Amino acid sequence: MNGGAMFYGAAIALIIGGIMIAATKRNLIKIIIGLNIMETGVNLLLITTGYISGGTAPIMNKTWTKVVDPIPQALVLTAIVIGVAVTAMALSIVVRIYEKNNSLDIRKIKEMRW
Amino acid sequence: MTLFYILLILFVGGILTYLGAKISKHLGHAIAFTSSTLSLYFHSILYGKLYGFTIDIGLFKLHAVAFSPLSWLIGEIVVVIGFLSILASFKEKHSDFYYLSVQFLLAGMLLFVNAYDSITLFLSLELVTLFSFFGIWDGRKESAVKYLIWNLLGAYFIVAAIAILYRFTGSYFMNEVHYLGKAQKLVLFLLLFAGFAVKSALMPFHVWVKDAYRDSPHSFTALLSGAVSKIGIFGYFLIMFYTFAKFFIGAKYLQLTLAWLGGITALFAGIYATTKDDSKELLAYSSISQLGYVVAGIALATPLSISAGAFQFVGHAIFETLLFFTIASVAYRTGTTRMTELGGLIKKMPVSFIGLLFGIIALSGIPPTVGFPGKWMLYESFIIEGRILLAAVIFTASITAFLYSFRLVYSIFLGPLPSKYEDLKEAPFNFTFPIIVLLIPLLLFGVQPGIVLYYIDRFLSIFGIGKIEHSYSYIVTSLGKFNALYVGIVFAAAFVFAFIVYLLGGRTRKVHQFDNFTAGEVVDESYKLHYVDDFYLFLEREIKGFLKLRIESLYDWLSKFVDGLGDAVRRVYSGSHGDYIVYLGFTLLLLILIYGGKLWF
Amino acid sequence: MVNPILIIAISLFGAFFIALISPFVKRTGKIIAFLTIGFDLYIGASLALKSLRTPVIAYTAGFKPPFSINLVVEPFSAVFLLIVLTIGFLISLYYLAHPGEEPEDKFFTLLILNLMGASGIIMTGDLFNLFVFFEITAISSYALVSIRKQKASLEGGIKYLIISSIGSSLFLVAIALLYGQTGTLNIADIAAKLPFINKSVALVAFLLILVAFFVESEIFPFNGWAPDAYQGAGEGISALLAGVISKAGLYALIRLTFTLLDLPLRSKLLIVFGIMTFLIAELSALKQKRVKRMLAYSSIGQMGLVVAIFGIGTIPALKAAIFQGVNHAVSKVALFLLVGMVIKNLGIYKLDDYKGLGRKNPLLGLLFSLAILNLLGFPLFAGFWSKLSILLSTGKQGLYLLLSLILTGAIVEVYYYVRFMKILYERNEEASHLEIHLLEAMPIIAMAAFIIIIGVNPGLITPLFEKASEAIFMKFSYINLVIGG
Amino acid sequence: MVLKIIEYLGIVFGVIILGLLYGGIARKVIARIHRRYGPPFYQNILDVLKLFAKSNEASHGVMFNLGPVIAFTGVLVSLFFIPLGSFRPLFSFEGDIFVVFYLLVVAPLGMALGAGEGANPNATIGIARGLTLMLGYELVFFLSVLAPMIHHRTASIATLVTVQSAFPHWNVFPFFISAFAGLIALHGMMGEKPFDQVIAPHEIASGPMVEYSGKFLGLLQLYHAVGIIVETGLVVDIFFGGGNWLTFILKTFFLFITLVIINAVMPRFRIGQAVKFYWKYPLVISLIGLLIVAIWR
Repeated sequence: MNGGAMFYGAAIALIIGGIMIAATKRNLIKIIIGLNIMETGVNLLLITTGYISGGTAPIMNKTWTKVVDPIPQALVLTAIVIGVAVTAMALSIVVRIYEKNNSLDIRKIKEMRW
Repeated sequence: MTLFYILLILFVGGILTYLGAKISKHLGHAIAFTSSTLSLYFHSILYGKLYGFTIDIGLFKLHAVAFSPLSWLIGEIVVVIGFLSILASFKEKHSDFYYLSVQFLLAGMLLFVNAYDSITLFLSLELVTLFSFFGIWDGRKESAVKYLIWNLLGAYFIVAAIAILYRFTGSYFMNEVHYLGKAQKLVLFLLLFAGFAVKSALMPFHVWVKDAYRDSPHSFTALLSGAVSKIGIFGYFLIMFYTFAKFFIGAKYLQLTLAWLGGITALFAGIYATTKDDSKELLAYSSISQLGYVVAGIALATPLSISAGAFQFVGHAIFETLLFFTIASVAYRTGTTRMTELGGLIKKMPVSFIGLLFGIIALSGIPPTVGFPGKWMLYESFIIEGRILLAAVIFTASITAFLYSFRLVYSIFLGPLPSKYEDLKEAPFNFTFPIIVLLIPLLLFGVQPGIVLYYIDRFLSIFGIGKIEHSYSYIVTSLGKFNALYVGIVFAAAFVFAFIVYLLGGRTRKVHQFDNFTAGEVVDESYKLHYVDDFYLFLEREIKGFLKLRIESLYDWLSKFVDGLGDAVRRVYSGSHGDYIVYLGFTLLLLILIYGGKLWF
Repeated sequence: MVNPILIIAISLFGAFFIALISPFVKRTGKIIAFLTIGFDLYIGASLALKSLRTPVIAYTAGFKPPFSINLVVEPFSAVFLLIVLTIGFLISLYYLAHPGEEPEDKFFTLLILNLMGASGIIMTGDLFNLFVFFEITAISSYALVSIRKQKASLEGGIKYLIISSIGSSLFLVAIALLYGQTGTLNIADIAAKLPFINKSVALVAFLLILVAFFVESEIFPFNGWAPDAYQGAGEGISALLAGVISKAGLYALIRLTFTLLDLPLRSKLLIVFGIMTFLIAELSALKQKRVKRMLAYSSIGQMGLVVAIFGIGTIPALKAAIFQGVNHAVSKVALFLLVGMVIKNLGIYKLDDYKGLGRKNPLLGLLFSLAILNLLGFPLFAGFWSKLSILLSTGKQGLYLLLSLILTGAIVEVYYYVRFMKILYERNEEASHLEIHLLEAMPIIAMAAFIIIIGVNPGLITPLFEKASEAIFMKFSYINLVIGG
Repeated sequence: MVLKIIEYLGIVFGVIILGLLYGGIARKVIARIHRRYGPPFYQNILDVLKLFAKSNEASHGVMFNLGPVIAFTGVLVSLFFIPLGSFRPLFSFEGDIFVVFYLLVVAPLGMALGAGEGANPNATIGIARGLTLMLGYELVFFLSVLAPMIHHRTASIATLVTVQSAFPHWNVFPFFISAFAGLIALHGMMGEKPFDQVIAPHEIASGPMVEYSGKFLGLLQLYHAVGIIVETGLVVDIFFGGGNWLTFILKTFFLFITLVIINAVMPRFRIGQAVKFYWKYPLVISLIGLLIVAIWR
């Protein structure tokens, strides 16, 4: 197989932890950090799927015998970029919220409900 | 294809009326008049023919065939009443859209009575619902909404049945139910029956009627009661003697249950009608009650009782429409339909009075009017079948008809004339014309019931139910005989005799309405001489407990419950992102556990 | 040769062209957006027409699938492409006369990107590519929702962002799992290899995908963001949410659950969650006091209904669901645009403030009524046929409970919409007169015309749905199409 | 034809005279029970003649005038459809008991319409009471009449009369329970005490008749007179075997006098009480009667 259970475990832990942070924290920045942690977990999971224990970087040279799958790495690169974009978007919204409310507490922006 | 062209005339006429009315009110009226006259003419010449059409709209094929003799009969009722209603409505104030909806409604009803497949049936049913909704909408919107909700409920029963029927038969035609189990047939039948029961206002689906009839435009109420309610009755005929004919003819207990439902409707609605202060509410309940007879008759499913039901519904179409037209003319002149505010109008509006008088005579089923033969056959068939209690219930219901119909004629036309109506004139021709026109069949079918019965015979023979013994003027059953012509002649002779006796007496003088016996008091306007409020108070007092028991309270509770449910349910959206994430996470975990659990353990 | 890539290329070009010239030429965004989306629509329509005869596949980087990213337009995606682009086009038409959200140029850039993302979701044949387009759509819609500097917009935007990014992460997890099993990202390829995928991985991936796109297609209980986003966003954006973004999410949901992971539990889950959404949303709409929020709940409810019907999974049901999806898109977009016109003129949000508006402004009232009656499924309107098809297909499968629940929800829906109509037509002397720009009303009039034409002759459009439903029903034809030929 | 018409006219006159005499005798009987002297038994005939001779009487309008005429028409029509014993079925074969039931309503309706236009609340209250009372007795009467009808499987009164032509075959013997209920109903139908709420002279000043005088009242008297024969005749035909002209008259007379005697010694129910009374006892009795028939068959 191409990866240890440790990586999978860590990835899942990161994902669940991130979601829990996002769910429980009240500070918007912390929520976004939670989302980022979750993204990191997902990325780790992606990488793990293509990882072969002891493999080298997928560079085409003469010595390649045991390389990791390159596609997940490409995917992760894209995912990281997307994650950054989402974070940027989130932060810009948060900035505006802060301008409006003078607070980062998400409980204070619970006007719309029911 | 004539039927198709009639529908086309009505649809195009409706749109043109709407557009024409934008230019000038009179142009709109002219177009509406033309299209309704044309549809009346073209439909009338279809008499005795087999007609229909099929059009392919891609998704479905729509078939309309006059497969039942009743199709033409009800269609004719529809176009006649539609024509009269449109004629009368010219004098009333309506939005431009009203004429469109009336013409579309007529088209929908014509399509319904000729619908040969369930898609056309449902389509036309929804058309009828929608455009009668718009007709009532022109009066008062709350009632229109109530009407719509109830009738959609009915339509949904029907569409559910259609969908299930389709599942089992694989066909959209209404005539194929052979290989269904008894229970399935029963359920489907009851679904369809409930759907049509809403349309024909059978209890317990009658609660929309009061509001809808009271608040719809007055000339439209005539159409609603006279024609739209017939849609439900036609539906009963359709399912009882066509789609589920074999099943229904054999299902004695079902027949009895439905007949009892009709009987109870007739009785309860009759009692409620006596307690109403508004003439249109009263007539609404009377309409429910009269249609109860129809249901009781056709549900019993003997040739005689079916004829009774069919005759009664023809009669109902005539006299109930007549009554609503007279109320329309009164309301047109006085601006109110509340009986407590009216009185003494006989002196001002004699034609309307005659209309109402004959209307109530027919309504209470007094011979020789169109109201009697149906009731007579109903009693005979009940007794022959041994349904004595049912006969008793129907009989009691018909006594309540005397009660409320007298209240109607008295409160509006008799009694003292309020001074504010001193300058009143008879309603314009647009109202009196329908009244006079409807008086003709009212009396003609009363003395010659055979005219209608021969038509019903064709229905009975085509659907293989049997036949009854009758001629143009008499009907014979195993119990007895009713010769309408003789009754009519004796009536006329007796009246002449009584009138001669009357002429033998001395001359009389006309006195003022306050010149009457008041035990010495000198009365004027300030005395309340018009006994109209709480007309049957002593009766109401005796049946207080019964009157309190209303199905409406159940429905109110139900609607409140749904409202509260809505309020409770929306609190799920708490507005907190944390909750939403928790919903998401927990549902995901739950799903994984449930389905993973199946896989892993 | 029309190439699906053109849609993406043109959109990107248009979007960045706006950004490029906006410092120099002000207020051209809406025109460029209109032209770009119009061109997209032209290409999309010709693609769709072509795909009805022979499906169109475009390869990138010169490799055949599964080794490269490919764009596939076959009847099912063609229908969704048409919906999305037509609605997008109409919205951009609407914005020609309607002021766009400030800053306008960025707004229109985002609008084009959003549509590009949505069309990408619909056309792509690659799982990760789908994720990318999905994120493009999502990020642009976060921005579009919160572009108004109002509390409500920001609140809606941030909630949408949080929930939706969790959803997309779940989707990415699913991609990772599937890739780990199959070593490929091509949808058709994975679908072909489904029998060889570990059962538990397939299950988990399936559930993750389901949840991820339930979030996007507003299915309860994953739709907490939806009412707030609808309410907070500008009216055109609400229309976009109802007509484009949720439809793209729906497409992905259906494509991935029908073609990619065709698990038997799909049917039950879609039906249960769909009908639950339908009922809960309709009930929630019952007590709303704000028009947009009411429409939002109704939109959610309709999405639930469509998903439930998709869940039945027979060809008639699929056809009915697509039809209903189209009707919902048309009606709801028309309603949101109308509300936008009212808000632009009068600045009113509450249901009660609409008193008498329809009576005073006949055109507005007429269009409102048409859209509502279509949505409620009355005859002479297209909605009648779709609702009838839904009921017939439900009955045909013997799902009586579903049938009765649909009818129950429909009654509730009728009630609150007719109440809204009643308010519109109530007698009110103080009702204001609206200045309706004809260009602004044009898209709505077009939709009304569509509603009535299809209502009178549904045969004009149903063959399209027929083909689409057959295409999605037979997943092997898709697999063969992409990797077989 | 002419002969036939003359014959019918003769019957009508005979019944009118007979009815008026019955009414007069009733007044005499009541007076004697009340320990009064009372008017002569032909007083009613004199009254009618006097009333018709009066002129310049108050009229409130067309319907007011026509009301008594319709009322009289109504009873006359019913008269023609009820066999006067086996004496003359007249048109009885042309319309059975259900026709008669409805024809019987015409007369009260006419009176009600006429009284209505009189614009006197007393009259209307009387009518409202009458109609309410109808809700009580009509059903009882209907149910009790059903018993012999169902047994003999006919609704034709003339046929009923023929099947019980001999003395011991009177329907009253097998159906005595139904007949009893029917008699109570008849009592209400005739408006005798305790069911005279319609007229109630001391409360509502003769009710519907309050505005009427002169020939109108005369017509109403005639209506009442014929009504006595019609209503009692109906019961006699159904339960007491009809009979030839003499026995028919005797039977109706004794039936009527019995009712009058009860009337003479009774107070008056409140209208609510009266209706409730009908719904309680006679209804149950008539139902029991029907049940017996059902079991017997």
